[in-house]
Amino acid sequence: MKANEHIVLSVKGVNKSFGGLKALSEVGLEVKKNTVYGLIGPNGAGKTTFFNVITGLYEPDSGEFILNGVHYQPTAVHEVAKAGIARTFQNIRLFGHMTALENVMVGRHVRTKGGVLGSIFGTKAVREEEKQIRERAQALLDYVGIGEYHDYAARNLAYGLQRRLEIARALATDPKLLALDEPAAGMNSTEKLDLTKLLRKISADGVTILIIEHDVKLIMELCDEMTVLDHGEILAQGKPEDVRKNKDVIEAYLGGGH
Amino acid sequence: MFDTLVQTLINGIIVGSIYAMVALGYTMVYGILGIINFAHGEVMMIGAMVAVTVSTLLIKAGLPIAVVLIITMLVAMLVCMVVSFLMEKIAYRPLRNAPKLAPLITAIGMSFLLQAIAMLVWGLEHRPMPELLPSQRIVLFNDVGVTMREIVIVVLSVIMMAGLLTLVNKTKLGRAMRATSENVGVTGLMGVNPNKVISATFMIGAALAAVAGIMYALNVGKAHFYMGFMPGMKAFIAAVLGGIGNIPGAVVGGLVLGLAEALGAGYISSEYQDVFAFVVLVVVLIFRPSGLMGQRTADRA
Amino acid sequence: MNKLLQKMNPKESMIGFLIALALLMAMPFIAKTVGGTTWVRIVDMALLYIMLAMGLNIVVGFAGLLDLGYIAFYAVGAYMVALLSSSHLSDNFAWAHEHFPNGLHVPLWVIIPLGAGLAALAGIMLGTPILKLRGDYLALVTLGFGEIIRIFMNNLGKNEFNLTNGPRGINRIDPVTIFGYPLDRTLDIGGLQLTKEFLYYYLFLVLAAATVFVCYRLQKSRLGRAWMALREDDIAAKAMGINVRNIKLLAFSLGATFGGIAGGMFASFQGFISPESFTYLESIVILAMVVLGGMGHIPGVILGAVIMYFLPEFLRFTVEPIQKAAFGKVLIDTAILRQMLLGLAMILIMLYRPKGLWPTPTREDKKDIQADKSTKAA
Amino acid sequence: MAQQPMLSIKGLQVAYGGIQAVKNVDMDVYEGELVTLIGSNGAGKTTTLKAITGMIPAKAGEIYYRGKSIKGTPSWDLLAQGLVMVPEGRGVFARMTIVENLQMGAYIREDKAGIEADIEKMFAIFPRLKERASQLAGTMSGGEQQMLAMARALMSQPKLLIMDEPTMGLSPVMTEVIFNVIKQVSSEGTTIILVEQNAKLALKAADRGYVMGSGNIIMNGKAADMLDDPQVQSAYLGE
Amino acid sequence: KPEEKKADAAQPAASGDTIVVKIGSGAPKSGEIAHLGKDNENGAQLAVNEINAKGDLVIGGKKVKLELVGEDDAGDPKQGPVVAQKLVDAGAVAVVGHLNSGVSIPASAVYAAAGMVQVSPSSTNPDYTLKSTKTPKGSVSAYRVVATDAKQGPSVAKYLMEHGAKKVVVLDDATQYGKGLADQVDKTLKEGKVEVVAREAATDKTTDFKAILTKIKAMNPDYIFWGGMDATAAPLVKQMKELGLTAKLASADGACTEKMVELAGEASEGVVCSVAGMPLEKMAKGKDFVANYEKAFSGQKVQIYSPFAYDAVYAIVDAMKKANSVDREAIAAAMPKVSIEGLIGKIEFEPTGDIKGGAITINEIKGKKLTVAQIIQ
Ligand SMILES: Nc1ncnc2c1ncn2[C@@H]1O[C@H](COP(=O)(O)OP(=O)(O)OP(=O)(O)O)[C@@H](O)[C@H]1O
Ligand SMILES: Nc1ncnc2c1ncn2[C@@H]1O[C@H](COP(=O)(O)OP(=O)(O)OP(=O)(O)O)[C@@H](O)[C@H]1O
Ligand SMILES: [Mg+2]
Ligand SMILES: [Mg+2]
Repeated sequence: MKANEHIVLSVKGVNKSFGGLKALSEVGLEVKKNTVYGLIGPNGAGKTTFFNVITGLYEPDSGEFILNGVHYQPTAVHEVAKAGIARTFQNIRLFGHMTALENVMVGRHVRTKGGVLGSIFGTKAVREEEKQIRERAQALLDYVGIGEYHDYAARNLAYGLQRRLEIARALATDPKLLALDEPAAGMNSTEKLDLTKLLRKISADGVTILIIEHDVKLIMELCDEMTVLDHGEILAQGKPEDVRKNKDVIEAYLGGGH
Repeated sequence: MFDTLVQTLINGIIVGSIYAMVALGYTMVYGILGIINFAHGEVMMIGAMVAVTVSTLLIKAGLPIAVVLIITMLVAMLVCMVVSFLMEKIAYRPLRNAPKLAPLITAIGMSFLLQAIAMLVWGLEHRPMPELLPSQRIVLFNDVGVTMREIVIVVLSVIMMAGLLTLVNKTKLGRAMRATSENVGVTGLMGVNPNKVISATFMIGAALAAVAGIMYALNVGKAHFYMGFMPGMKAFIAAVLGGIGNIPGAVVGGLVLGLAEALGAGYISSEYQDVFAFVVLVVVLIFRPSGLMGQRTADRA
Repeated sequence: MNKLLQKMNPKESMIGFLIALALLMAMPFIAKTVGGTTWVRIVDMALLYIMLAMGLNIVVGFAGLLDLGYIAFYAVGAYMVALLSSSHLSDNFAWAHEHFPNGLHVPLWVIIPLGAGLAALAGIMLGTPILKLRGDYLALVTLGFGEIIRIFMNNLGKNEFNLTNGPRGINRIDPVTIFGYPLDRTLDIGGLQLTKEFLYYYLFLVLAAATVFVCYRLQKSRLGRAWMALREDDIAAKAMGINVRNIKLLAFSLGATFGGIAGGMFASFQGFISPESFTYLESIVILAMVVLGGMGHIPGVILGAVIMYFLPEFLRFTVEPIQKAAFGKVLIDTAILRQMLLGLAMILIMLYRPKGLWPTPTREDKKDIQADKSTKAA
Repeated sequence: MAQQPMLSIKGLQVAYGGIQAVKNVDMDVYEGELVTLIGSNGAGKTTTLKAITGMIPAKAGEIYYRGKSIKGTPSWDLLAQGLVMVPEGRGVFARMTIVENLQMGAYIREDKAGIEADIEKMFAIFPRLKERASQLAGTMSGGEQQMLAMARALMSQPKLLIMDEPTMGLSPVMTEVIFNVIKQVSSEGTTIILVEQNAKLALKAADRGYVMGSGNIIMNGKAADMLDDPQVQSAYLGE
Repeated sequence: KPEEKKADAAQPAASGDTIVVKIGSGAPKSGEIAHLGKDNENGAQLAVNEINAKGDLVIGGKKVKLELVGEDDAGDPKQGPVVAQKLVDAGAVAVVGHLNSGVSIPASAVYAAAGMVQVSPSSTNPDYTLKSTKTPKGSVSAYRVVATDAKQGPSVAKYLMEHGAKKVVVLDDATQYGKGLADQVDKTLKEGKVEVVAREAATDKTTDFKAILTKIKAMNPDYIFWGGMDATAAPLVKQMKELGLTAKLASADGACTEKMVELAGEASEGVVCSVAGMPLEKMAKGKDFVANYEKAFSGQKVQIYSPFAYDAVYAIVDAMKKANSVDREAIAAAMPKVSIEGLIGKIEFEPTGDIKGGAITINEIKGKKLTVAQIIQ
């Protein structure tokens, strides 16, 4: 179908409950190629849960998932990553004792194939690949603007820098869809502006972005489309300007300040 | 036939109760610090050794058995608490923020050390444990029986568990323990001195180990510097089987283990008794990766 | 090996390497002159333990999977060699007797790969059912696996089906033969008598060096990084597209491989094996080697293995004389004091070097230099 | 203000191994004030707070609380003196229920009735917590956890409340809620040190502000003035 | 050259007209059975002390002062060869040891290579002698003064048959020692048409036998044979009583000890057990031995094998005398000629290295005393 061609991610009727609590009910959305798609909503609305579901971390009770026109069942997390969804985590999950560079190099794992024997005997192919991994990783660090921290242990980077590193690591997997869970949390307004610039650049370079964020200013500027969740249900969906006018959204999420 | 089955089950429960007693201490310390206190079995051994010495003396002194038993228990508990307190202070506390395996190694070092000390103090031979509890057979029905001693063991293990449960879930100290187990730093921010809490945990664990040690020694009628090894290991299995860090789990684990061994040895083959223990463990863990009662704390990605 | 040295001191790598090589070649002679043939033997065994520590280091140090049953693979390797190069099978099994009336005596070239393969298989067998288990649950199950293997070897000695000869163990295992030359025969090079202990030393040296080399290469490879990632945060690792299951199995089987080879060598070096040699305490000792040395850091682990194996032997030679010298008589029984000091040593090393004697160089030091740079830049 | 400061920091330095995270911090906080500390990522704010609450040792400098030095005093002794911190990243007790978390906050208090009352009070401020009273804290959303951490700290009836990025990850409405609580607590007389990335809101709420950059205090003054300070605006308000 | 060095080492250190001759002793002095290991070393030490005290030992015209070099093998097969090598390097001319067959066997290769005699006081595994290697000069190197399983087992079995054994249960502790014995008992009983109603095994660490015993009870045997040590036999017999089993416990030298009585108390009444050799009190030196032992090593009691270790030393010394030399190979060559009246009876060796004939004493525990029930020649 023609329409599907420029739809990267299409999700329908996702349900997920924890014991009694219904964290997601009938949630669905479509992310178009080369767009930035926003996912917002009050705390506990189910945003992160949604991420965990589409990336295979939580098994959904039901739901239909299509990535680049092909159906997939988000069961094995690494399969999803291979299929092309890379994510960052709300409470940062870096490989703390590895250097920034190594963190990003791990990101290349899924796109490379050096095997046991190759590595042991250091075949040309493997050495070549290793070189490329290293260069690509360093390039990505520079790309997100933390190049000079390449040999810091990840856990020793300040919060904001760790967030950027997580993005670089995700990009290293050559994702078709980059899913960011509150990337701007813990940054001040100026830093948020820089982040916005970075995300624009990433988007411009052809990576589709799905982003959870509480900073209204940032999200409204950045997103082409968005979904508002509340208590696991879709409260509103559409263009930012429409969403921000939506009564329910203002009442449940934006508050008086906006 | 039926008698045999019942008797076998009873045997299983008795052995299981002893495993449970030891496992309780294991699980507590693990629950709080997340370290496998391999020296726990040795603490239990010390308890038994002390008991042998003390009770032998007191009996010579001609005190009534009941009195002897009580004094013995108190002394043994006291010694073990001191040992355990020092152990934590010296070998574990400095490693709070060290890599996870560091305390594991010090624990092993500790058990070597404690064994050696026991060798020096009590010699290398097996020491007979005076009969502080009557071990005449009480016939329940046709061919099924138990001894007073065994009844006491089972009852004690239940009491211990109940006591610990109330302590951990109902008391302030218990809450502090659970908090410490999650985040020492933040617990400090709550006005709790984590060091005190941890010391307390170790000492309670030690007291339990002492009782377990005495009961174990009474049950086999002897004590020996190496006696801590096997029950220590079995207790470790029991604790994990039930979901390590989980108190009722330790008891359930102990009982399941005891029964598995008894039934295995009784009905399949005694040579593979220990194999059954581990097979049960593996099977359980394959279906419940965090033990029979271990609650899976949601990993919030 | 030389790569390793280069890494350790890039400047005079070549010279360093040559010196080290010379030292390693001369080692048994030094050992002999210092402490007699006993020490040559001890050095031989130390080499085996280096192999074991290397193998376990892949599982525990690299992949962060706590394995308390590692000795099982050592046992598998040992028993395989014992069966393949002794008369046991043909003594006990008609079919074997028909084909190999005087026992099958398989050469080294077949044994090593076989032992490796078999152990690797065992590794996968262990790994598969317990992939889901975490941390200490895993630890205990591996421990159980080790014990189960031992118990079976102890009990599969019944007359009906005498595979392992039970607790009596298997005796008269062939020495390793290289180009038809059995290593237990003293080699005479122009009057220089190289006894069994010497010959095995060089064989073990080669194997250990190979092991170290392989580990080093793996650690620096894409797989090594995947293991590290797994160790740090398995969820994030999955999210990065790492197939955690495969990477775990790989760690187990590779680790097992080294264990298996070492076991095989042990069997033919000793000439006799019995289940007693494969108790859970052995696994613990090997783990201690890895941790005390410096988990995940190859030179550290080597150091750990050497120290953990030498210390008790060293004490055996020193404790008594020193006591005699100090107090004129033996105050504390030597054996007891030995165990005491061993325990103390383990505790103290950990207290003073929680990351191990020679841990992976921490990034902080580097970072500091960096920090200065960046501040200057700013 | 003539009276002596409640908390006074002089030449504070903190290092992680070789890394000097805090190079030189001087700071005074007076009874009843709401002081905010802003600064870019990695400036050393969290480190400073940790040093004050004795969670990490100070390398050099002095920290006085109500006149006497508390440098190196462990956090549990400080709480008894009314000094409490809501740590960065919440630090709720994941395997305990919300109520148990709150009770932990009141650990040193003995007045059962009072504690009960305060718990109800917290439920009133954060209704979401009441809904989830017996849910394990670990399974709550980021925002919910933040509310809990805040409520837990208040349970100990602090004199000096230190907060490290309390609105991190909170929705706009929730952020407003939190700030209202902060203002309310402050108006009830509790002294507050607030580290906040949302500099605009923070400065609006605060009496005075300090700005931190790469380990040093690079500016301080009346919050109102800072809001209009072009330097601050460009560096932290993103205008 | 290594070979020569060994030879030098073997040359005893001369001091005036008396020479010091080293005899090695290898036994586990740490680990679970350290008490038995220490006991063996004590036995050997006692013999050495006596001989030195007498001071009438003259070899090759020189007065000889013996020195015992005791090493700890921890009962660990891996340490066997190391200890052996150390004793060889230390210049011992012969060795008393080791305790466990599992250690004696790998060690024997080292002793043999050094042309040295090894006399084990307690290794009962037949392979130890049968599959042993010879010295360079072709003499047997591996000897033992303890009866192999093949001798002791049947004797007990026969005794049981003579004493009304109809149904017997045979248990062992899955060690070389225990299983070896039990297998022999099992075999002999079956040959004697006695019904072996169960053949089971526990471990040497087992302390709770109730599971097995409960099963056994249903079979109501009249004897239970235990192939294992006193440390396990004691709880076993106690639990038999507690479960109300009427069967008698039978065992071998491992459980035929004072310790057994001490540990099992009342329950030990009626236990039947065998010891290789004549009963101590029947022997000339027997009574003194126990006394001297407790005098020499205050606080320690005779465990099991110290008399054997004691005799092993005398056997070695006898070989020295017969060879009139303290050279290793010479001693090895003279071993077959050894013939002494030891603590445990007459000591002479088969060509294999096993002890000749030798009596087996069957004891029964009566009134907390080991009392001789029968002596089987
Ligand atoms: N593993 C879990 N077990 C039980 N409940 C859970 C679990 N994970 C999430 N929840 C519940 O599901 C709801 C949605 O959580 P989620 O983390 O998706 O919210 P969110 O939209 O990400 O909120 P925030 O913006 O604060 O991060 C919350 O009420 C939370 O308590
Ligand atoms: N445990 C640690 N080990 C080494 N360096 C650390 C550690 N924690 C923080 N640092 C470093 O100290 C500096 C200050 O960190 P800190 O967390 O105090 O900054 P911050 O102002 O709180 O930043 P943010 O606003 O992101 O929380 C940073 O450069 C950080 O890299
Ligand atoms: Mg979220
Ligand atoms: Mg901070």
